[in-house]
Amino acid sequence: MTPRQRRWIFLIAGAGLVAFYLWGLSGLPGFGNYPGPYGFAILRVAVAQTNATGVVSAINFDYRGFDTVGEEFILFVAAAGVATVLRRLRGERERPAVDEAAGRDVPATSSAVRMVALLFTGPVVLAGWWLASHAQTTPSGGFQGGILLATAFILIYLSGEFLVFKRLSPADLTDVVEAVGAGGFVVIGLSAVAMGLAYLKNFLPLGQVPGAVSSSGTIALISFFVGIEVAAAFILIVAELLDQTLLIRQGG
Amino acid sequence: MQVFPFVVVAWILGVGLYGVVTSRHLVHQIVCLIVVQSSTYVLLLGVGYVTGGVAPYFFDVPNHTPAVDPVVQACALTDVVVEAAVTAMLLSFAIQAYKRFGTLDPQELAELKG
Amino acid sequence: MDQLLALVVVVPLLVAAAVTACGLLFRSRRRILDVVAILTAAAVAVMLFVIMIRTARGDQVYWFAGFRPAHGVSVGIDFEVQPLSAGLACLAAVLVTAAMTFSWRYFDRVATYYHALMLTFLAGITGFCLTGDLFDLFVWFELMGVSAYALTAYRPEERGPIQGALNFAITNSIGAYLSLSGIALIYGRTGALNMAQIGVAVAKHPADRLVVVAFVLVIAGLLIKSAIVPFHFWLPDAHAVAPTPVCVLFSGVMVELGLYGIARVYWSVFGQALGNRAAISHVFLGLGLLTTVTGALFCFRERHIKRMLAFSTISHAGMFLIGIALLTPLGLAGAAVYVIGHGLVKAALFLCTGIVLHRLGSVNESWLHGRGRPLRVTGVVFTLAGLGLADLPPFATFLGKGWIEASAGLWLVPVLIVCSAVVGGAVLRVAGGVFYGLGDRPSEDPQMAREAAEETSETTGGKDRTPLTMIVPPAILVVAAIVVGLIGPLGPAVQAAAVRFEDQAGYNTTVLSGAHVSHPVALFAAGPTSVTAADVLTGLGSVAGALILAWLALYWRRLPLLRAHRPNASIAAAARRFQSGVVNDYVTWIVIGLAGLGGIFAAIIGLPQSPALGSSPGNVVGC
Amino acid sequence: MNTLAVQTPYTVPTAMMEALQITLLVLVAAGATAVVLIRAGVRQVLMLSIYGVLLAVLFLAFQAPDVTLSELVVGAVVLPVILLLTLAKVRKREQ
Repeated sequence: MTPRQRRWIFLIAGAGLVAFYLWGLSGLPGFGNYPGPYGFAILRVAVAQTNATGVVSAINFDYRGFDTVGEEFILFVAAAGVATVLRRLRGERERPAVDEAAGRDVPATSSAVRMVALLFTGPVVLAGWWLASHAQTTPSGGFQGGILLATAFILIYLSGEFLVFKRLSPADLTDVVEAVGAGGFVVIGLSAVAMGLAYLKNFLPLGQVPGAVSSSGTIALISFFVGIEVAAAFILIVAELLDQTLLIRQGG
Repeated sequence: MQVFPFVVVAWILGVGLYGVVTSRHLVHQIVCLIVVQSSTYVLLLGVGYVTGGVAPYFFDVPNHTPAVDPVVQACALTDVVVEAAVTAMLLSFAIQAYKRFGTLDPQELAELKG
Repeated sequence: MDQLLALVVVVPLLVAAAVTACGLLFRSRRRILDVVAILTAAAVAVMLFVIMIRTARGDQVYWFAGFRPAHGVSVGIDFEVQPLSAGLACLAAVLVTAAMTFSWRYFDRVATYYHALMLTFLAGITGFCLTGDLFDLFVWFELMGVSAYALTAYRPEERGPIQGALNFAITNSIGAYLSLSGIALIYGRTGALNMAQIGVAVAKHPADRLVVVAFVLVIAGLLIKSAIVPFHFWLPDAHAVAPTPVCVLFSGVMVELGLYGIARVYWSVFGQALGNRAAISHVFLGLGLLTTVTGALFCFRERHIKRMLAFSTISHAGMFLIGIALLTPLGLAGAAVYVIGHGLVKAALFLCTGIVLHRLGSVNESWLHGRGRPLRVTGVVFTLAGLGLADLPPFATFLGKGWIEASAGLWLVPVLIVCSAVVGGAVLRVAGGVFYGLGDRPSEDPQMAREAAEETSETTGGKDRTPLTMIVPPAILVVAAIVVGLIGPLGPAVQAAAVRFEDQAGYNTTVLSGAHVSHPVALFAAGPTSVTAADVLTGLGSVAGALILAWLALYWRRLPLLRAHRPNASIAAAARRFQSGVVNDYVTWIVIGLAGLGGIFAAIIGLPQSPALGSSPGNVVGC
Repeated sequence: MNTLAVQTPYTVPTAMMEALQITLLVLVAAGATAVVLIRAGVRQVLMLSIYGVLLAVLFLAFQAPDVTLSELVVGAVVLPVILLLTLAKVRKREQ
């Protein structure tokens, strides 16, 4: 197909598909009329059963925790895949430092940006940490916390300190941290199996005060490991892509 | 308002697919794929919305306040992770494709590959 | 509660994480990783086999985190395991074991990630097969997909793998998002993600437009994964370039998983609600026929051996779909056994191709002509596997195909036999030409040569002999395909399992109330599974056809009638036109296919107006 | 069950909420169109970032603060950053 033909064929077929989709969508109960019962059933029991005031986290790490296991490993595989595809091949070497001085590798950053980025790094790390450890109380959790932690590293990069970035996250170590995060989640689930309970059963005693950090049994623990995994995975991905900007082919 | 959010969902899906089909640059195509996926977030959160409901957090509101469906929100979170993962992987393919082929046009990639 | 059900997914995941964590320690001691990974896959295979035997007595349900459903409402995630689902996952685990054993001497530098990716791929497959929750199905589907994309691009230093992986990832991601849209749509109506619960909820009313659209969208991703025409274009691009051990899994189980997903979703969720069985059966039979014929034609033309095997997989995917689409227990049982036989045989063919690539450095049939003579054992295994692919008794393929034909009725049988013969003929032509030097040296088709030249050896060194770790797995797989076909009580057992798979009411009861259903209701009478003389004759007929076609293909230039004829020319032009390698085209085909399928479904199911809100006729667009 | 029995600090009048949601939905639809129509390059990535923010605000109006937070970090920061890194790599070789 030539691009022209393709566009016209798509406009016809795509209109058909979208019309078909709309036809089905118009059979929904209408916006704002969610019929239940799944969500309402969980809303009724979640706070009492898990002591978590953030029901979304209770679902992610408890009711549908098994989905989250899969989700973490999707991220794990993505990091592994990026590392596999972008691994240094024969005939590629790192660009000599001389070029770096010429400002061709690391995009030149103005000092204002560097200042702002550095100033933000501390609060972002704190915020990430807080989010990862308060999954069961407020809109937060391991995923958001972890990704914010990773953002802190991106900020360090923005501040122009690429070498600091590399020192902070040597790929091998990040790999280990990531695997520990993903594996830790699995192990928490397996501990329940070892006790003769169903996989991922929340086996820790619930606290007295709903909403406190240690009040919801395994939820806080799982959220913590998810945070580690997510942060490490994203740092790994960004680091691999950054590495690429420093790579040239031999003789090229 | 009954169907409008879903019309937007279908529009985003159609526009995203249009972008994927007509794109002549892999990075552009990957961004269009992100748009296709974003239609699923809006759909998920749209079907779980309850008029007048609060967010499903009971930190500072009483326990049985009517709230929107938390399940679709958990699903949307998973979906966001999937998006990030798939995009990262596709971009690494694109970089490698550029190194091997010297172009990012899908049409030329196919011709160069033989 | 059988903890094995959770372990078969969790153990490979844990080992994948552990292997990565210990990657630093074992960098110089790769063998330790190899052994751990192979043992893990083998252990998973054994566990799944045990589960399969146990579930023969009754389905097993596992509720994660211990949340059982109350009053028909499920708040957690469940695994619902039947012999067919456990069996398919078990086949996957066996093939992963074989592929990783084969890789023992195959790659020069296996980074630690290879093992981790293979194991997450296996975990994704297992979770996909066993789950009873629609969103969980999507999660494992994505894990399987993401691992597969990474494995396809495992040799990024070459052009083919990168381009194949891009086409694969983009088309399949779109499919996954469409499936997710379908899941969200049905959730918006029923407020449930558990398959049984959705099934109960939608069956209360006759199917309306939402149910139809949700069904088409959910199976969209699965149709793309299972390479049903016209959603198949990505497959040859990806299967031809992925590392050979990975191809084993792609052709052997990944395509079949898509079909399993369609069957699962149909019989556990939408079947009762959609009704109209005859029309639905015909739609899928049509798709299956189109796929079978297209795959067979392209397969016969191909001279790049891995691409040829990829097209043969498409052709077989069509036959499996026909078996499923008959909607009879016998057809489904036939498809199940055919999948097992095909998986084992096709894996052996790919592994033998891997040996050829390792020893001779090419997969171009024309170039290889006669050069495979020193590879005697490989040649024998390849030929046997080729005969198995042409449904020679007593291979399991013969058994499964025979049941599909017995259930299909007369008008389908000739097509199935001819397609089997064409596909088998292509493989036997390769066997005869490459390993025995039969026939005339084929002329070089320049385009084929270019494609095949892309494929360079995946190994260096040690090319003067075939390592035992390479030749033993395919040999065992071929023997296994024969053994499965010889198991006496297989017929009634598989058909009983198929009856249970199709019993939606029984499935619902098992999941939602935990009761054991001892007497499933067969919607169609069970058919006879004993092998008759006529079956054997049909099987032998297709083998004979394959042999004749192979002989013709090898010697056609000596025949006066065919000398001036260039049968390849027209197909080659069509191939270049359709199989363009441009992902934009493939996505366009997906959109065309879905719009068409949607139109057909909208037309055949005479639907009453939906009782829902926001559905005045004015809102119905373009139906 | 849709009527509000309890007044909370977060209660917004339904009509106002609806107006907000419609506005945001229109913006999101326009944003998606813009992302697709702008051809590849830094501008498209910036537009994607804006689109991410729009989606995040829409999710807030859909009462999904959790998804808002994720979409904000992923859609508006992480994805644009890795896209920009890719573009940097690709453009450098083009020179």
